[in-house]
Amino acid sequence: MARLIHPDRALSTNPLKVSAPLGAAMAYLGIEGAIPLFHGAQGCTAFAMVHMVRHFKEAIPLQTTAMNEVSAILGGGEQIEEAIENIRKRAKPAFIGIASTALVETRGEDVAGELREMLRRRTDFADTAVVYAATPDFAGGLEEGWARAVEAIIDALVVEVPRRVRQVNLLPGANMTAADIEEVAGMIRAFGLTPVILPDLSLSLDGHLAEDWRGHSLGGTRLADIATMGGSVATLAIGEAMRPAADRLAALGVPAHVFPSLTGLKAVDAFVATLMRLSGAEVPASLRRDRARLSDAMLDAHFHIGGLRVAMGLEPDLGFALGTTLAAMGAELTCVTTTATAAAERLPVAEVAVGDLGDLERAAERDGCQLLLTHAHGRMMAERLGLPHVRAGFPIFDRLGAMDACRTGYRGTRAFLFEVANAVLSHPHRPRPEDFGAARISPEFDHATPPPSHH
Amino acid sequence: MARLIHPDRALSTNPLKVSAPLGAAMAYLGIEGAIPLFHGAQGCTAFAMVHMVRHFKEAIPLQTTAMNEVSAILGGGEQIEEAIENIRKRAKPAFIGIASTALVETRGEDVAGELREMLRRRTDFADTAVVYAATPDFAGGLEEGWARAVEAIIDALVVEVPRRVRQVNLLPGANMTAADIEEVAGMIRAFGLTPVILPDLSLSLDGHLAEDWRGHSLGGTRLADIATMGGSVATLAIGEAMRPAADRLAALGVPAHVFPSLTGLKAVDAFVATLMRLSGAEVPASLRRDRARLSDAMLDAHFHIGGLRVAMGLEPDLGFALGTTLAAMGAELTCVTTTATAAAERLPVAEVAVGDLGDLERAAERDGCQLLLTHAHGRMMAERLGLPHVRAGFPIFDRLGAMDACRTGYRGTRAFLFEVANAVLSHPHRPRPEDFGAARISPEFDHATPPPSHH
Amino acid sequence: MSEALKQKIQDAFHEPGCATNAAKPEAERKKGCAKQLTPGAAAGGCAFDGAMIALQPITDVAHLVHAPLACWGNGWDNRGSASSGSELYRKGFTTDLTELDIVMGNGEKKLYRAIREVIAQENPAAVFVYATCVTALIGDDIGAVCKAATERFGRPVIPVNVPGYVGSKNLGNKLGVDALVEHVVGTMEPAEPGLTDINIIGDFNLSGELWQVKPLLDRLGIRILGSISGDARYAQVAMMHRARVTMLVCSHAFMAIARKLEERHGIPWFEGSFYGISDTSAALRTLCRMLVERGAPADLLPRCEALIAEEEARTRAELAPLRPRVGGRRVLLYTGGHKTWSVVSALQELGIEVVGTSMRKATDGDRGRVTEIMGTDAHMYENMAPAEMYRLLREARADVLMSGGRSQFVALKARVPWIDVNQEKHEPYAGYMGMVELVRAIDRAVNNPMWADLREPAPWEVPACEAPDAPFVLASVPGSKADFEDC
Amino acid sequence: MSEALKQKIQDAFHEPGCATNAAKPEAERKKGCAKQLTPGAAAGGCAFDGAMIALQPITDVAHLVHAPLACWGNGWDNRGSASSGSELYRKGFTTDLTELDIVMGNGEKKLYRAIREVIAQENPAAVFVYATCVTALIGDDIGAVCKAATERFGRPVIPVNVPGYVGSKNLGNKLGVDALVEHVVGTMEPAEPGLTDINIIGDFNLSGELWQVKPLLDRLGIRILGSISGDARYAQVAMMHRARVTMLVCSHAFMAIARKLEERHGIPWFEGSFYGISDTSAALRTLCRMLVERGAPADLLPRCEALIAEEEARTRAELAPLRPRVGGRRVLLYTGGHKTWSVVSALQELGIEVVGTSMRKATDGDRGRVTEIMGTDAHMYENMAPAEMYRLLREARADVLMSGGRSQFVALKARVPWIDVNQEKHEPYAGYMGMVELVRAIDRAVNNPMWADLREPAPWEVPACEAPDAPFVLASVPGSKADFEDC
Repeated sequence: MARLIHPDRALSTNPLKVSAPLGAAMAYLGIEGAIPLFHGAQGCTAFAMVHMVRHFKEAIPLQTTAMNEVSAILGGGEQIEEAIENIRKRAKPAFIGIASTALVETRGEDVAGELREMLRRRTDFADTAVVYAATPDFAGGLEEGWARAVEAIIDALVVEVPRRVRQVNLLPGANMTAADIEEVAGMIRAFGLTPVILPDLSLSLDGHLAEDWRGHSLGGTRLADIATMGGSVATLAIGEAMRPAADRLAALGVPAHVFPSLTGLKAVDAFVATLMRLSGAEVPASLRRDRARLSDAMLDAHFHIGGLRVAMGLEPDLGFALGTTLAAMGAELTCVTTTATAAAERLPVAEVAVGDLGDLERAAERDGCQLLLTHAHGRMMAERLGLPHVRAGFPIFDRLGAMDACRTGYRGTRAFLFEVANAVLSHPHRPRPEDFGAARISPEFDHATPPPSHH
Repeated sequence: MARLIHPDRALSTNPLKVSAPLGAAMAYLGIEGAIPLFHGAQGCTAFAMVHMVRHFKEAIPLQTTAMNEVSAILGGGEQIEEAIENIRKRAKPAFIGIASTALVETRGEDVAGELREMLRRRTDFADTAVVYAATPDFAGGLEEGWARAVEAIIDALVVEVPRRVRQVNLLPGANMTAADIEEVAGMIRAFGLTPVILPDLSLSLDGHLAEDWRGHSLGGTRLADIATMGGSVATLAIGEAMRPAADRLAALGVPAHVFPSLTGLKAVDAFVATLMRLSGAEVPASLRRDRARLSDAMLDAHFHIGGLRVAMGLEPDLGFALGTTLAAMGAELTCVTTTATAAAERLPVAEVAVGDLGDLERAAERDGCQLLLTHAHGRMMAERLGLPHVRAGFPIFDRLGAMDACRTGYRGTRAFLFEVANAVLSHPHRPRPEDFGAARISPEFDHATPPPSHH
Repeated sequence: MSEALKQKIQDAFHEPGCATNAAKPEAERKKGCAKQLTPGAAAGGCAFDGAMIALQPITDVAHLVHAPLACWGNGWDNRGSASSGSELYRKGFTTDLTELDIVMGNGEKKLYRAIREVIAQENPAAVFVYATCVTALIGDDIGAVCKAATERFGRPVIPVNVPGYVGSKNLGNKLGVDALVEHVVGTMEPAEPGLTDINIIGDFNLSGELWQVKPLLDRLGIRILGSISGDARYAQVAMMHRARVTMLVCSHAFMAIARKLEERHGIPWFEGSFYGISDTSAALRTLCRMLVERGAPADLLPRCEALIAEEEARTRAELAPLRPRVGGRRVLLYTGGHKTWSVVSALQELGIEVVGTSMRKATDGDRGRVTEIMGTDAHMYENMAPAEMYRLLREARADVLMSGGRSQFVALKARVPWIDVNQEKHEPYAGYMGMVELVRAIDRAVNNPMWADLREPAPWEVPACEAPDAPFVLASVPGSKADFEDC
Repeated sequence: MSEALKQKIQDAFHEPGCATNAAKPEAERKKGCAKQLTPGAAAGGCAFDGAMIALQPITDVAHLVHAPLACWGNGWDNRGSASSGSELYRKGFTTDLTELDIVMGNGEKKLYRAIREVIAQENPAAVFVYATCVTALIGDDIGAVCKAATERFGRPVIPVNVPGYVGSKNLGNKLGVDALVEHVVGTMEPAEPGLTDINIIGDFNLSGELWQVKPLLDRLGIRILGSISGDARYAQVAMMHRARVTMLVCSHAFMAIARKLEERHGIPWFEGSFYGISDTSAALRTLCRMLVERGAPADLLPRCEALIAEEEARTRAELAPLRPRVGGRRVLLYTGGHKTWSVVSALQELGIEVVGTSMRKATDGDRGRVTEIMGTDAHMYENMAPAEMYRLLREARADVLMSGGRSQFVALKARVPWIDVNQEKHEPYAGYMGMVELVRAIDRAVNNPMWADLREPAPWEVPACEAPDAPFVLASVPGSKADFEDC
């Protein structure tokens, strides 16, 4: 149980947190035919869009209600209606997901109520599902915004249906990549179960070249499948942040299983045990082999990770997944996270600062950390401190393939351990006499003959 | 068509090549229950074993006939017999693969003949398959030694059998990792075909923790399966070096398909086209998606790889696979390879030196190369020239997970392109005024106020 | 919104010298430059974004954003302005207002503390404080806080009042620069002002573009004294009033400051560009002429001509071998302002065909230049919807798209080469040497063998029938506003 | 094999001072140290390997291997001897003989050319030429080639004749050192020989171990003049004959050179170790005593005692907090020679239980020390077959294995911590500070939470019944020769 520290300062230096609306937009993008819509000033959308484009290396269809000086004062209901109208006209989306911003939440409008009323009136909007999540920037970060969006989708679109044999709901956390989701879905399918994945970035933001140009998300969870989630035999939610969403499905009669992490031997074991119980099926041979390979990887990697002092700056659920994995290998963590959640309190360390990269940089220097685990913004800090930097979380804008990094399941854990060990190995320590306080050898002994002229 | 250059020098600086017997031993280790046996002085075995242990991070059951001053002069037939006897006693292997070394080949013994005679005599050895390949260190490298061993296995163990519907032979090249083999086998299976993989390191040297200790390989191709290879509907050989082995199976009536590479869009397309023809099956949706993702990865990666000057030091087949892939993305190669083979002549470059890392270092400096692509021994050169270093081939002793690197198929190509692009990105160029010949800004403008004392 | 801010916004848009405004019909001109944003069809940054773009390149300043997290948490560390000195401008500082801060009305107090902390922590030359939507909405008086902090901490603390909802990036540019005029310019004096000291305003030194030009100035003995550009120090802003000439690089947003420097301090100014061979030469000529007019030694002119002759000759020699590799290629240009024609002429000189050039943010003068250079106005177009652009490119009616980052994926997804010629680009294309780099980039892009592979069908696809190309007339393409906002 | 080489091998093994040999019964002793290798059950390096291990740490020499590729292609760049100067020794040089070279009899000519090329290319202090199996078999006279090259190129070119088939690593150590005695020692003179100059022979400076000790020598004013150790320069080999005392670190293979230095130059020598607290102190004491006996100032002795007292106290203080973390742990030690007991005593001092220590390469004296330290001989064993060791460890009869790299995977695969205490290790454990590092390594290894996770059953496994531990008596384990050859 970690003690959460709130640094006593007014200044935030080098933000670690990513805003909640962005998290909501990302979740919405995991729905097929979606366009996320920020209810705020157009800058909120522009910053978030650039942020996502740099991470995903994809065009991101994100729109804005474009609040102006008038609507900022008088309210933005009309802006939403006009936005939906324009979006429908231009891109024919099946789904519009609205996320509010600090601007409208500070005003305290009843956007949800206005929206309901408007949708009742605008029957011509009926063939586009519209969902609204309240995600003020001043509360929570990426993981919370993502979770609020998923809850909003469930509230709006999941209905009671008859039981569907062998169907399970999978609610991936905000920081799961396309590769993570594929890995988990593969494990579920290997037990003969059929997952409905909400949301599913592994189909929409996995980086694929399509045959045409659309103004909305290309792939993702189908609305028809979302409607059936109330009939699933279980919900598997990944990350504490997804617990409220799982609870909503539980209210519809679907038992909730929340896995705080799917990284690390014990965490995956727990997941597999659940799949065994849910399916009653034999454990596939490939999974047994994957576990044997992870076990071996732990042996090889522990020489490099045991005792390693890691500076970790991640959102709570991702931090919990990767942090517990490293701690279980004997690493010593110095942690900063973004929000004071249950996952943050369970980080395997005495003290966790809820802060920014500035806090992490000071702490890493204090603790003599040897490796940095955070998103791409940490690169300047890594350079200043001379640390190897393993990139995790959002954003990762200075590398390609952020969505291809699998750190989930037995295989993903193996890859992650190798990744960390290799980052250590990529900064080899070359011993010098000075390191031990030894004087240099007399230059008298050095070879000084000029090179031969003949040959 | 590349011109092969043989540098005019007597001195080899920083060897690039790995010896042929080691390649043979590695191939033998892909057979279940195997112990490879070097016919030579015990040092040959010790060096090769340490080399493999450092790469695979596994215990390597490699044995030696331990030639001594007497047998070096008089011949080592008895040494082999004694070695087999001792190995059988201690480890009960199903298979012993013998590879000769320079020492015995320089003597010019008829080892194969002696061995045949001895095995006829020693009927008590009958339950261990014994195979012999001539692999003098002074001819060929890792790929050739591997190929000779596979040929020897086919010669000794494949028999004529009835056609086996939907079974294909897969002959992976020496430089394919466990992940590569899994990827290719997965593609074959996706078309409803059943591969017999010879040899199969993906089962024996994939790094897994077993439940007990054996003195021989843990996993690999089963001898019973090898016996059926004559009944397959086709042989898929990966790399030019595997052509003779494929031809031997062709002599048994199995049509040979030799793929010089399985890396790069066009190379994988050709392989998929063959699988389509062989199977008559629909192309699986996952493969279509993988191709769309590779296409997108090419778009993202070409900004970093287009025009990139790459110094490549690899064995011919691996060099062909990775070199053609990079050249197809607009990279400019500076190539050194180990042996003068058909694949070496087809490298996408005007001139290829058959040489060592010393040659590559000089050429890379001359050509202003920006990235190094070679095995782990290149690390000192990379450091001297300040280049990012992508490790490929054997050995990779300073990183973990060498067998997990997949550079094969659509997915492996995507990963490889990202790996190269990310290596470039990990050495960001920071522009300075001096780079452009600009004078520094006057220090007069610099902020020099001392930090405030109060706060 | 306070009345003061409203007035400031009005003023910002009543920019008599503004070329964009001048290019508009009389009726529209009265509305100022403020573009009405369309909900659900808007793109581009807000006023805060614009102010930050303009001011963040000042390197030794702590840029402190008074806002909840998103404004700067999603925005910091995303531009490539290079510095040869302090790296302070790359750090992200914000008050990260929480719900509690807002409910309790703690905004101003927290800001004051944050200013104190950032001065103690970073010892900046100055602190620029940016107010955004929420802090404006809750009525924080950042002007008062900055004033108090300046007095208390003995360090300039400059308020930049730019809530996002007041308008676009362009407006923010203007408001940001206004803050400098109001609070910074004229507050420091150079040790030895010279007759060849100049101001450069509005070049962001992306990937070092300013340094591609600086050697030319160095050789002519011209010193960049004042600067609101990349690699600028705070002192260079404070000393602008002592320069002899101001060069305004490619940005109408900065016109106000140039004009005020002229009005208040008699410094003449001109708009110029270092993009392309002819523009670079023209800018150098104008600079020297204006400096001589203000008293610099007359030999500056012949020295300038000699330099231009030498550099142009060398550049053309370097370009010669590249010509056959790029000649005949068809470029679709999607940029704005003066680049619409300056790049066209540079490309035509290389035998590259420009199949279209967008006329966004272009003046009548710009239009005239394009018509003159291309011999027709058939290749001019306004905005283009992504789907349209995709279709054009997919049908291979252009060999390469040159544009800003927003249309990047339209080209790539259409399997067509793309070259970044706007703010996010990673290579410097300024001055003579930059032109050579640009042509190399075009060569690398269009001649990459990857395109042929990508355009071939998958093994499971029947090759598509190839229809003959329809003639490419851009005028027939319906435009759509606000799909991109690149410049 | 030439008669000369045969004689050299015989001589190498008739080492009167060799402790291993002295420990053997009379009958065996006559055979010398040459171990008969068993085909199919052998392990370990050949003579060439041994020579390279001994000589490669000399940093400014070009080590040129005259052989087909495998000898050095598979062997170069695999050791961790650290250098504070030249990196030349890390480069791999070989003549890479091809089939054609062998058939055409071009070996000697190619070697001569290669020597010329390596001198021109690298400007080495000297070239060491190693002959191996094939070049010996085809009869290349490397002695003659080296002689001619030395004369022609004016650079020492030293022949090291070590075909792999003549025997083991140990023999190669000896042959390598013999080459130094024959060709190098005594060929250069120090500028100012001093009364506290010493030779150190046989420490490989792995990960900087020699530098963990050197500060102690520095403080006592003792200079390492001569060296066949890690970080040695060629000149330090050539000047060995001027040292006052030779310390031989943990290697019987190097005894010949120590003895010859004594015979020819009157330099007394002793065997010592810097491994463990007591050994380190003992080595320092002996060094100082012997130096004083040879004329060094007498105050060296009290200064040495003061240093030892200070260092031991500090080390014990540093170890104190680690004791509870490692105390009571059961170590299986699988090493050789003096480490069999010096490590035991060091570990026991920390409350660590040594459940077994191998007696390979141990003398009667070593055995006596073990019995004395442990109070019984029940914990001594010879070799152990991997399968046996695996079984023991899997049954958790020891908490950690300390050994060399070859048995690494036996421990790991048995889910038991392993600590490298031999040549391939990545951390330096020498001297006082090294002892603290070692205990930290033990702490890190045994207390890693990973082990508990790894030993738990998979979700699909019924937990195995836990049988009560049988008492662990090593004597009952059948030994098997030649499974490992670690030292």
